[in-house]
Amino acid sequence: MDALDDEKKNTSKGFGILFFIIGVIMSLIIGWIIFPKLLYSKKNQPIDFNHKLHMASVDNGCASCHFLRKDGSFSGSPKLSECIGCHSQVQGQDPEELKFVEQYVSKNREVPWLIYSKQPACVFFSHAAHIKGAKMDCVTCHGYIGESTSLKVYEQNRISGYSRDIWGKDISGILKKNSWDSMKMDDCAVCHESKSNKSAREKSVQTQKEGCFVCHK
Amino acid sequence: MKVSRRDFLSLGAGATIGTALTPLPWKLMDDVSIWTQNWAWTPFPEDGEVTYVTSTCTLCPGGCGIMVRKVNNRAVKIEGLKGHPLNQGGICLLGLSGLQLLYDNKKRIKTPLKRIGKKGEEKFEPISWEQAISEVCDKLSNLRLKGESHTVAGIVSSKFGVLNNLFKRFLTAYGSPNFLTPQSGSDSYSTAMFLMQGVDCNAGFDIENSSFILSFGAGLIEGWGSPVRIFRERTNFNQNGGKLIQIEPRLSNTGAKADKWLPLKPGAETVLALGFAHVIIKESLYKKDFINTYTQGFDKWKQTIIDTYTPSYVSKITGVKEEEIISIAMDFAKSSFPIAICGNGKDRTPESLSHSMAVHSLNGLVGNINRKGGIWTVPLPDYINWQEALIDDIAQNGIKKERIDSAGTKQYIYAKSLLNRLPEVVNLGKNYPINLLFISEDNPIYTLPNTNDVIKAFEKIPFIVNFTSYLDETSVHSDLILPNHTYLERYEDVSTPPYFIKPIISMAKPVISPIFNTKHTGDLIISMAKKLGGKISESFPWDSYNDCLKKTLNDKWQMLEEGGFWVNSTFNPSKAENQFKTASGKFEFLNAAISALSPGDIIKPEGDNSVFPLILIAYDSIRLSSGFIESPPFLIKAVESTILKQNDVVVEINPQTAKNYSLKEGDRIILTTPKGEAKTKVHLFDGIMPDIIALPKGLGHSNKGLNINNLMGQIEDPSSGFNICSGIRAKIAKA
Amino acid sequence: MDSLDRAFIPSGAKRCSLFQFTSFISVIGIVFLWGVYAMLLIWIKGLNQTNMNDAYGFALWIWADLAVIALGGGAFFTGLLRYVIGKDELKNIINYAVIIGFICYSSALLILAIDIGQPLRGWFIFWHANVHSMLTEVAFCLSCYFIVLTIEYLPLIFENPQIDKIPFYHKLSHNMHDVMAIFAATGAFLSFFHQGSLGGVSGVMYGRPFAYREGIFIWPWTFFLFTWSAAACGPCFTIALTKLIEKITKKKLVKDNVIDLLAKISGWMLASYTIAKIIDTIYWVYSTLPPQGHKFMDFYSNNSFYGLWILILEVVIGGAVPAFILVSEKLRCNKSYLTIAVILAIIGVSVNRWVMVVQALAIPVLPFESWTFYIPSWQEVATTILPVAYGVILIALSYRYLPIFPQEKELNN
Amino acid sequence: MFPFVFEWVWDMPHMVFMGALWYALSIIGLGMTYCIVKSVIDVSKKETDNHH
Amino acid sequence: MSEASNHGASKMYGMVIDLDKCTGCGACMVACMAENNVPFKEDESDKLKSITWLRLYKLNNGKPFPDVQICYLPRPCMHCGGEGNHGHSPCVSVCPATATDYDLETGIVSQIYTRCFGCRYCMAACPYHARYFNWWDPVWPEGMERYLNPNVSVRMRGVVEKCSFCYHRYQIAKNNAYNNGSREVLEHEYQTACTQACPAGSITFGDLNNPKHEVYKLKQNKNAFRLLEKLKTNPKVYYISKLEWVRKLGDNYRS
Repeated sequence: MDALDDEKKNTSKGFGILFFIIGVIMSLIIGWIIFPKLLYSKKNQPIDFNHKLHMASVDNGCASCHFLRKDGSFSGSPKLSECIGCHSQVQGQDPEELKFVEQYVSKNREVPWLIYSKQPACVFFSHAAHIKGAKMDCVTCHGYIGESTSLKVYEQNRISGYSRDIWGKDISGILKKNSWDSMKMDDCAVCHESKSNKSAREKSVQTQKEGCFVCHK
Repeated sequence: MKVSRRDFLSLGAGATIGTALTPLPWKLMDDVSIWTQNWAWTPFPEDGEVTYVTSTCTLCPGGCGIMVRKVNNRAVKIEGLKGHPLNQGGICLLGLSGLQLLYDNKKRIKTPLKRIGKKGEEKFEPISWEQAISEVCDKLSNLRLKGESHTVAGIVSSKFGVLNNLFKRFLTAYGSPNFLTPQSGSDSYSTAMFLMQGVDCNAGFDIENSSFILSFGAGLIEGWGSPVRIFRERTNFNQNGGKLIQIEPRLSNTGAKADKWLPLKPGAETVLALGFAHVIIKESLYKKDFINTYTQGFDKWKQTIIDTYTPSYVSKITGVKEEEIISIAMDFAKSSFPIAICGNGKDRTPESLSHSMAVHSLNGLVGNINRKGGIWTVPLPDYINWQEALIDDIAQNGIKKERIDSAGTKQYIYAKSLLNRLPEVVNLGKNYPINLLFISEDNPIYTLPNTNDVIKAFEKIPFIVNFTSYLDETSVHSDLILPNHTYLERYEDVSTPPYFIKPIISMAKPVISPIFNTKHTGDLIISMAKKLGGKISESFPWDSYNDCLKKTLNDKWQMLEEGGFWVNSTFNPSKAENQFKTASGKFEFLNAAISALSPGDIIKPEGDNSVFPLILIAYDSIRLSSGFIESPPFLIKAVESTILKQNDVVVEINPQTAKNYSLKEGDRIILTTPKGEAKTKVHLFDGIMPDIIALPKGLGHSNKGLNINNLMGQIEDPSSGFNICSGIRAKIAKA
Repeated sequence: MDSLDRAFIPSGAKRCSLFQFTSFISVIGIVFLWGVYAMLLIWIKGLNQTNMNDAYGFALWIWADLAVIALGGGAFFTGLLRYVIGKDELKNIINYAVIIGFICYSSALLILAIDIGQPLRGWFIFWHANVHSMLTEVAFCLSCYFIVLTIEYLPLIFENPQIDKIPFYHKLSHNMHDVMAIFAATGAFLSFFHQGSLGGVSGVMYGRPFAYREGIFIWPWTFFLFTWSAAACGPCFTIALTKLIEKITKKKLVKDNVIDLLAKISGWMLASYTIAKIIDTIYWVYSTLPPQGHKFMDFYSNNSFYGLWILILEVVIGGAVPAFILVSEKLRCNKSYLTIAVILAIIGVSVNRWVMVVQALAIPVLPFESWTFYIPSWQEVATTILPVAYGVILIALSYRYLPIFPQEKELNN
Repeated sequence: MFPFVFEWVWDMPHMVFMGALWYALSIIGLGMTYCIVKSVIDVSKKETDNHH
Repeated sequence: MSEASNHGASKMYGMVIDLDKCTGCGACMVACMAENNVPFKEDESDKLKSITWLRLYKLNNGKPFPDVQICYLPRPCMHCGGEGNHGHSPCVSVCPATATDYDLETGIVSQIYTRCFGCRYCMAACPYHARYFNWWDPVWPEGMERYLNPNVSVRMRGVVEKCSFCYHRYQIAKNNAYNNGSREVLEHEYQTACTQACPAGSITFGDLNNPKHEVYKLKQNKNAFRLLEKLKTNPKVYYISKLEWVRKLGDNYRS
């Protein structure tokens, strides 16, 4: 047995490195290409909503439908009651609208929109503080959704349940071109650090940044 | 080419290094930890628009205003209604837990149920509303045809309110006198006031403005009266420098918060009250101008007091030291606005008439009646002004019959209803049998003493129809369960709660639409009446309960619908002289009616004291709901571990007594009374008199602890017929 | 099979038969599997499987953790003496000390992984580290030192006759030996800090007057006392286990002079530690406690279990007595006395860890609370025994297949 | 643990603590790298020796 | 640890609980549980494993019948500021994963459940037993998950939780303040659930640094004390009792 081993050692000497390289390449392919594909499930929105079309017909931009309620809380995606004003009957030729009227309006069912920017239950996010307090634009965090004519596919992490837009398109979690490419805690921290943001004073004893309870609940 | 083990090793090494250079392990590690933050089996409540609905809590007679926070269509939290005259934004723990009663899929009854198993077996089949109603109506019609309409009885939780009056009206129009309601301490107090002041009224206590409270066991912060209001007023009373003396065998929370806790032997309250009266008269500390001008029968009464209730005698009977009797009596009489209050914890059980009257005489002695800081006569609710029910011949025959409980007969002249007598009457087959029993929002199998007898009686009644939202002790013994909406899903009027000083009506409103296939009991009564036809139907000229409620409340409807309550805030008791409607027009310490009552100074607990050397008393705790509503999980969670340990109830015992039995904290014992036996543990407590042991009321549902009614019997007050039992003889042995 | 087994046994070493060996391993293996079962239960169902509660957040496991780390202190201290200070004789016991250390530290890590409520988030302690927390320091130093121990253990594995045949491992083993002093020094540094920070864990809890100690800079006195006691008692554990394995194998494996040297050093360490501990206690009683509104006897009365006896057991019986024996040359040369001394020292340090962790939590701080007592659940016991079984198996395997004791051949021929 | 993590602060405790940690880790890492690299070189040297 | 030089000027939320008013009814406990999604199990009689952010203690003067006296003491998290109010509370600095923190703007000790990995060091360090561990999965009986409050996240098994002074109400109040263009949260806008519910009005909540707030005045009451003051935890919950034995007991003053 020992002798056998020694023999092999000599004959397969050159292959050792080859196998090593094969191992590296295989795992790189799995890790960088196959794994991300497997990790996310893809879902289409129940209705392919055309933001651009609607933007043209409202006066108040995004806030026409995604508004702050009286108590300052954010209304999120519109409820059926807000759409029904125009869409109680089919308006045009669009099959998506037809679907909306037939399946939701006439059955009085709320549309189960998939929220790209849905934060987990542990997060408190004040739209009022950002829109009114910091006078920020919707685009800064949400990008140019308002100019889209079609809703992109909703991708969901199969393990964590997060929308892919939270962690970011980039699987390494490092590359970020636009401010809206990801919405992790670190992305919030870009502003919520004492140095770059005056209103975010050193409130946390531990991190000398904004306190935990500012964004956590 | 042969692949060797080494090559595999190389491949593995390469793969390991390669994998470390990809996001795979790191992202997985991160995602898995995020997974632990969002476990699917941990519920994450949906967010949405927040709205508030104002309503009234009807979980106890207190009638507090509540504000229910909703998120979209979910009720999320109950809070006290700010500005409500009773609770001023405060709320008790039962009120706070209401949503656990609303959203209890397990205990709530989701659809009409018909019994298919044996009684108590919890075997039911769901039936349709049509079937349910026609089954009841068929039974009712048959009984009427046989001329047995009086053998129908109805138990409802209270005599006030539109629903309960609809019930009463239904029974009357149908032809039964047997409208039964449970009694409470306020009934004894009202009766005492009726006898002494001649007014049929509610008693009101202006606690906040009084200066000295002499409480004979009233659980001011155990849930007595309208609990939150009393809590708040006690605080203000305390802050104003008021002095509270709590007289009871066991140190309750009220006792703990009192300026003095005065332990006395159970059943000796009347004697002690009269002992105080003795001192006040002897020391000439009574309000002479009031006595001289506004009272009658004082001299004769005084003589008995002076002769009999000397401090030494009273001390012997009550166990209270003579000097304490004297000093407390003097402090009481010297105080500017002293009130004497009798009670029994939450006051769900009445006191004897002699007790109530003895205590009320103390109030008479100090003349603290119908003025600030005193006892007020508050008018009974008067907003239900329906035309008399139409009575046909059969009904006429029926309602002429003697009530099954004999209330209002010569023997029980002052009683309007004696629900406590029902089990005995049924078991002994006295009067006549009950063929059909309605129960609405009550749980007599749980709340009446001597549970075994109650169950026996209920098993004898051939048909029980229960209007309730919950599967409880009584509903499992019912033949037909007609699920009512819960209080958060329905309209209901709530009239002046016990001991409040101003007439008030509050309104419970549907906070959310009914979540199960339930119907308002009021609607059912109306539809049953319609179905029975004839004069019965004509007696109910309303489309629905809501219609009836609206028409009844008339001009107050809108105010109640919007604001949640109506209060006569300017109400003040008129000058005392106008308030006494006795024959003499005065406050009567003694009159013919009073003299005719059988005396009952000392209440002896049931049982032979050679066999049962101890006395078991039942106590109330604000942390437990002891009425028909079962304590929801939050309440059970809030109960101390010295009261409930796992599923065992813990009995409180004085360390000295425990020593006699060589018992240590937590020891298991067997507790026996003439009525039953139970296994419990002991808790050594210095706040209880030696030779007395105590168990809480309100446990025993869902196998949590023990229903003390299993061990308790009844003591009938000879004067009123009320069950005035608050203790029973007992013995214990190490288990 | 037998021939294969023999090929792996170091040359010249006599070992029991494979059957005997596998039978032994199987018996221990059952205990091991029992522990693994309990561990899985805890991981799947959560910490409700234990008898810990909100008063006893730290219990048997944390004690076991602290105790095994203290006892595993033999590895760092022997390493320090051997590689840094240059006590060359100790090379004859250092291998065994390293294995014991490796077992203790891997056990500690395993117990920690069972002990935390969210094992899958355990890495947060590194990633989101709070550098002010003693536990962070513990986690970092513990993990790093575990790496060091692995590095120290590896060359030993490479010395297995079969692995040694592969040139790469042969070389690697050789090269690692060359730089071992650096690793050992790093290890000593790390170990010093985490032994200390384990002491710091209880010492910094200023809300717990029983555990709290003053100190210098950020380190409470317990920081130094823990390191000191680990350095003193760790070698005792090494000696005890050496005696035990000699007893089991019925062979002499380490020369007396080596043991004697280690015992002597331990003795002096233990003696000085005991004095320091006594001073610390006195200082605590007279200076730290009174301003906090406490009296010494508050912690030793009003309960049915923790009395003064435990302090006497720790300081006198588990400290002064073994220190005296070990310091005295005459006594420590007597085999029975030596055995008694090392066992007492082990008990002493274990009791110390128990007191600082579990007793500290049993004592009510709010005057209206009462003492709390706790009895571990079988799952806790099983998972605490698990490392013992694991250690026995690893020692058995190592002893059988690796040349742990350099003097074995010499002493048994 | 790393300067880009939210909890990181550029202050003394972090410098000292993390400094020591990274210092120890680098010693361990460098030491092991040295050993492995040297062993690889040693082995290939020996093997080359063998072949020639 | 940063030097909190500006903490003196910022808010410092705290509570004053008047024990003479407190009746021990437990409404505060339940209000807290209802507001903060505190779970419950079948058996909650083992109080060492029962989560109640605010716990009611029953104190007694230790005397025998009939001289025994009882006083109830509600105990939320004390939100200790530590010596000098620099945020060196017993629990904050010990947390290895920075899951608990001291906020210098409000003086509130936060607990982030998703960060916590359940080492329980903070529980060992807290002398008040104000911290609770989720030994079990939080599971509500079927149907009851419908009453859960979306403003407070539900805690998963294996993490520590504690009273947050209903911080989510501050978040909501602040959000509303932003919406209205104003920036100050008024005293009545931010009140804890227990304060709101207390039928006896014994709990007062507000900014201890703000002379306009009720608590500022109340904490100066001559009968005011804090639990275990001698340990220098610097709690933000004050108690008032006219009973000397209660004050002694609370302050760990053993004569």
